[in-house]
Amino acid sequence: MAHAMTVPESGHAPRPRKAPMPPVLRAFLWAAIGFLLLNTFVIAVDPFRGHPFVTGPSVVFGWVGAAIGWLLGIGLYDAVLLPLMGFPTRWQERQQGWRRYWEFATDHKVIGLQYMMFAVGGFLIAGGIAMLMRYELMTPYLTIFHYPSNYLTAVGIHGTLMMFSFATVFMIGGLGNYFVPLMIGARETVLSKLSGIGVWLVPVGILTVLFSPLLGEWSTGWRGYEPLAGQDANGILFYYLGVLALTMSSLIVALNLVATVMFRRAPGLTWGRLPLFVWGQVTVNLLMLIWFPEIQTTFVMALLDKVVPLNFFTATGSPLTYLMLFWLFGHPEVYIIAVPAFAIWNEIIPVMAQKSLFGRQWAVIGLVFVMMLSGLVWAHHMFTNLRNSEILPFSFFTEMISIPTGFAYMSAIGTLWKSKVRLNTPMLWILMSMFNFLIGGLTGVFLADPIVNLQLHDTFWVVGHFHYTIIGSMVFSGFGAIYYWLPKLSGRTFNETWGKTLAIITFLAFNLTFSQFFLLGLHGMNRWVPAYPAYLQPMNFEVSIFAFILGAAFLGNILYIGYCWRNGAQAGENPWGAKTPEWFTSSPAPRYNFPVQPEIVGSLYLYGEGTKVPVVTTALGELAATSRATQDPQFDWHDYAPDGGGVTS
Amino acid sequence: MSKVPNEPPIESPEPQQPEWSRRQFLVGTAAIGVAGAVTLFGRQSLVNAARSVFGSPVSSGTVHLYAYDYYYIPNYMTWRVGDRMEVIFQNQSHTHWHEWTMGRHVNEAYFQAFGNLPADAWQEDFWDGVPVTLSDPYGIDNFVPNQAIVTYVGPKAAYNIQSGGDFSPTLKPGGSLHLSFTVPNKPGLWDFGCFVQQYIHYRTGMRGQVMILPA
Amino acid sequence: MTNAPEQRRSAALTPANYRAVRFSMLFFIATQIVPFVVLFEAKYLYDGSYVSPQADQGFGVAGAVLMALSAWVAWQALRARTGPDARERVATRLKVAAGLGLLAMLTVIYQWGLRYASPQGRFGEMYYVISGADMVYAVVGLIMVGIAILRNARQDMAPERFWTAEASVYFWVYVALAWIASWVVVFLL
Amino acid sequence: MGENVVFAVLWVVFSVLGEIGDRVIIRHNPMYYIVSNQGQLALQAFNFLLVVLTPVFVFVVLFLVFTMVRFTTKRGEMPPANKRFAIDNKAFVLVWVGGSIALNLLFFLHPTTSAMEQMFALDQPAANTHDLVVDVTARQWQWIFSYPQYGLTQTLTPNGQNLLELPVNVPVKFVLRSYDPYHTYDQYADVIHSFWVPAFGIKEDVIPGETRYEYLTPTAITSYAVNPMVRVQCAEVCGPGHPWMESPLAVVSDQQFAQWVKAQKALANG
Repeated sequence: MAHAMTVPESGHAPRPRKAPMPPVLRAFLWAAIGFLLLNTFVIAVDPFRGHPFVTGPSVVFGWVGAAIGWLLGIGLYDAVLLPLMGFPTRWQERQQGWRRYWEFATDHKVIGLQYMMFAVGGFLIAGGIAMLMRYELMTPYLTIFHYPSNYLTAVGIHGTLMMFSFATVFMIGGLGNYFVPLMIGARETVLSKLSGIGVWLVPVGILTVLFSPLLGEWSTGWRGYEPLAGQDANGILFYYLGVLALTMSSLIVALNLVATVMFRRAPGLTWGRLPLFVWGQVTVNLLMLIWFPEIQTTFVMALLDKVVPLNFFTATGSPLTYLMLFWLFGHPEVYIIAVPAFAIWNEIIPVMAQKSLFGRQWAVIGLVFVMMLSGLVWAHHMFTNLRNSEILPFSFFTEMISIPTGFAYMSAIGTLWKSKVRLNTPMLWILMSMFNFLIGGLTGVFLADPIVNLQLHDTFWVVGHFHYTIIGSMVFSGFGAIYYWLPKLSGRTFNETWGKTLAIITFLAFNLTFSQFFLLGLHGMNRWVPAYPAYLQPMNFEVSIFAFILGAAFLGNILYIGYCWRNGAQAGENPWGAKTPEWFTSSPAPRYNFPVQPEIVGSLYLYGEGTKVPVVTTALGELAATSRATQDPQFDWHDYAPDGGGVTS
Repeated sequence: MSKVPNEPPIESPEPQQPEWSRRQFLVGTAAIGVAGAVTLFGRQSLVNAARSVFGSPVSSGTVHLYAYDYYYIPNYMTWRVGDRMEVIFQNQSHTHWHEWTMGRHVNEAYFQAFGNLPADAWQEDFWDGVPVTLSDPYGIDNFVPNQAIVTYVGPKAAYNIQSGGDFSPTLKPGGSLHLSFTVPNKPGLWDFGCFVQQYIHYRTGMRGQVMILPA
Repeated sequence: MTNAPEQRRSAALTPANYRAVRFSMLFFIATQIVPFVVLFEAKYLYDGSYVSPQADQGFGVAGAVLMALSAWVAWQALRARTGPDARERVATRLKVAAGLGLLAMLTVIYQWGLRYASPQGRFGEMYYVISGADMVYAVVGLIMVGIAILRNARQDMAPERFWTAEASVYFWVYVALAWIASWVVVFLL
Repeated sequence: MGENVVFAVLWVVFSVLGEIGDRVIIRHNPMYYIVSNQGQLALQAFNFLLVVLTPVFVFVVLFLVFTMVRFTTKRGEMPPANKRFAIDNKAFVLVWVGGSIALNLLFFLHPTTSAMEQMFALDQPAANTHDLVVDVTARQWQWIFSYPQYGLTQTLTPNGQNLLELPVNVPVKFVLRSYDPYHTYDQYADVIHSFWVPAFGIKEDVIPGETRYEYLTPTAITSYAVNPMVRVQCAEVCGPGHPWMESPLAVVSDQQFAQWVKAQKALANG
């Protein structure tokens, strides 16, 4: 926050005691200690002699020790464990200053920003790796990667970080944590401490995956296909462990947000009035709560396959079972990423058009049915290895899932029709997102058709398809959302000319890059190859050029947003004229979000003649009879500040 | 702000306890970042730098060379011209054939998919004109003498001699072979590698280097 | 306890918050059914309903019965939350439950030590993985119960401070149920 | 009413233009080069989807452009707030929901089910009695082809590379397995590969411990030299050697095939 960047000068005051270590450094130190303790213990009890100091089993336990040490060091010990066991603690939550983003926090807004910060870090790392991959693919033989295993490891780290530390984290951990409580008029989340701990699992996961090559190259990509993973070096262990940390973090977000939406909605915010973005978050949170434990179990089984070793998914076990279990999670994962984006479209469009949202119930039904169907389509990733008899049902559900997905378009089109919409930067990003996801969806129809899939599977057509769906939906909508909420996040706004220019450059570079992936795929370019037949080189070369532009464009947007965050023009309290509750408090919102508990008295998506302001924040001086405090004898503001605001009863 | 009943208490002022240091935070994280980057990308450079500064121990006499899927142990050796060597070459793989070739310069541009694959990969074969004695053959798949001056200990048939390509003993899984020779006067850095399966082993990193020091 | 300054004591919970965190805990526990569903499915997939003749039924029964008893005792701790000497009664029950749980875990460790089943066999690998999952959850549950015991020793029994104990009991009961289900799947079916 | 009519007219115009474009694309073969009966099925399905999806694509894209052109305020202006807005339009919702259901059901019936039925029919044992059988063994990292009907265990180029050669217009049954044939004690020790000839328009994963079949008929005399899509390539990542897990392929006339079989036999017998 720009206004809170002051660093207290404490030179004049006598220091009562030595300044503590920065929590992040303490976390690193404790992580190192935890690793050494458990690693050494395992090495000491390991009956096999003559092994190196770090072995597969020892590194797994050492990692667990490091993760626990990291969390304890960052604040779990002071802030949670001591009070939990009834011991006194010196920990007190920091209320302002940049330091609170670098330590344990319980404010959902701080946590949300921490999630966004780490997610953007993951995005930049994984994006940088994508640039290296594109550089490699400019030539049909190996250049900057000396061996294919290096390239494949890069592909794996790129995919894993993008999926687990960015795509699922930014929208849900970041925007979800920040805005869901604000949008439901809540003053705090339910599991604020747990949530504050969970966010620090994201750097654990990112660093684990990033440093996996230290244990050896792994060649499976982000899917960890067996039995190949069983052959890989121990680097694959850090893939499993990193994903465990990242999914655990997302699981905590999901649990926290679901409980918050269940119990912390403002008076009057019925399920029928719940903002669309919150609907999107709740549906994907439920998906996460079902499928993340499933993939975690699968990864633990794969890990045991590797370190014990056992035989679940090895060539003598059942490799197909791993594929099934992976995609059983893997397809819902795609919707976990995309559904919040659909919700964002219909969140922003009515605001920018100042026109009532068309077919709100259909938009919600679409989100919910996508969620329900997403668990029934997984095997369309496996048409090339399923038994023939199993193909058609999965093809059926895969084709059917496009129907509820289309409802997001229907609502958006109905709203925009004959509107007078402000075509500003957020709106432009949303329209671009709709275009890109349309291409992603339509190319998916080809893939859903088994006979076509048998040709296109594992080619660059698929790569193009999922980059269109994921970047097209999640990244473009994410930029739209950030530009839309920038005044809320920072109190500042951006310059339309710059915003639109960057959006258009990104859009063009993105489309010029990934549309050619379809042609490459049709022309016989297969995946996971740093070396390929020479006839594919010209197009690959050209794609790489556009990819570099795209990378620069993403970087430019991020830098520009960072610039505006600190130096942009002051924005009004509700610059877009929105009706959702997050705009009915100061920007950025204070610690408990709203000075008084707001009440919702009308639909959040109706505009035009005869509609009223749906959010009532009773003026401080006139706590009138409308206030719930006077009507409900049980009412207690503690309900909205779960840790009692520091007061015990 | 005035206090009202329905209002959380005003935040207590920031505690008067010492702040953690910003400089410590920045320097510490930067140092960790640098250390991380070096461990990720700089290990080979560190090893090379250490070798160029301190040199590496000269092997002579009996040396073991193990072939695994798909790497050698050791993958770096230092020899001295004129030393008598006995290299015991063993294939430790359970599933794959491996060979040992040594020379200089492979054109990596060949290594696109469906690239042009010459049978004779090294532009310069280390063993050209080098007298070498082969003994204790076990599990030899084939042997190509190329231009080397070879003495066979035991029945020549055991080596299943073929022609074409570089000097290359190819071992079946579990096979082994002793090569005895005097290091020829070919100082400098030489590469070795396994070209089995259309060079895929070499292309995936089954290679190493020998530094030959002048006498 | 009174030696700690008021505002540094752990948070108290209002009734509404109590409902919210209870919902969260139960929901979390519900999600933790998923891992066992995956493991039981894997068991069915890999070796159907086969039970190795070497698997010792006695230890299986002993572990399951001990865990059932432990869960029952733990549940009684919830009921003992009110009334005079509630604090002692809760503490005793939690300690007994933890002790029984430890005993059950010891039966499994003893079984592992005897190596009835080879981890290379189909039955063996599922046996070790499922009992290992039980053990991991039991260790987490024991840590939670241990924290509840510690906290109970240091703080009064006001209802709004009881959540830690209640949460640990919920989780412990889930651990016991998962344990018994695993016993049914591994030893009986 | 004006906007509706303009939009409808534009939609029809651009859809027609799109369809014309589709005809051009289809004439030039969107899959570049397909020389098998299986691939023809895929190509037909692809073309059908292309033709049917074009109006859908045009509808949404045209709408987005239309929005940007017709439905926007001037820069810096707020939208007018004095209107009442429809939040529901039963006809539109009905057409949209019904249309998307109908479209997807259509796709499921044709080409999904119809093409799969044709493929299953090609796979029937009765339809494949006297065809050519090629045992394909996927191993890290090579394709090994054997022709049990001709007693050929491993067919090679003079360079020692594995080679797949097929007679034109003869149905082929590929028997796909993944293991290391040189280590029969370890039958399953390999990983998942995917047998893909881009020009045949079909790929099938090869899974350790399982046997998969693929049936097709090559329809033209061709080879890698004619078109680089005529090649055997592993399509599923299978370790560091994956990019080079490849093999040349030639489709030849019956006579040439017979000669080739003879030559291979001679080669195998030394």
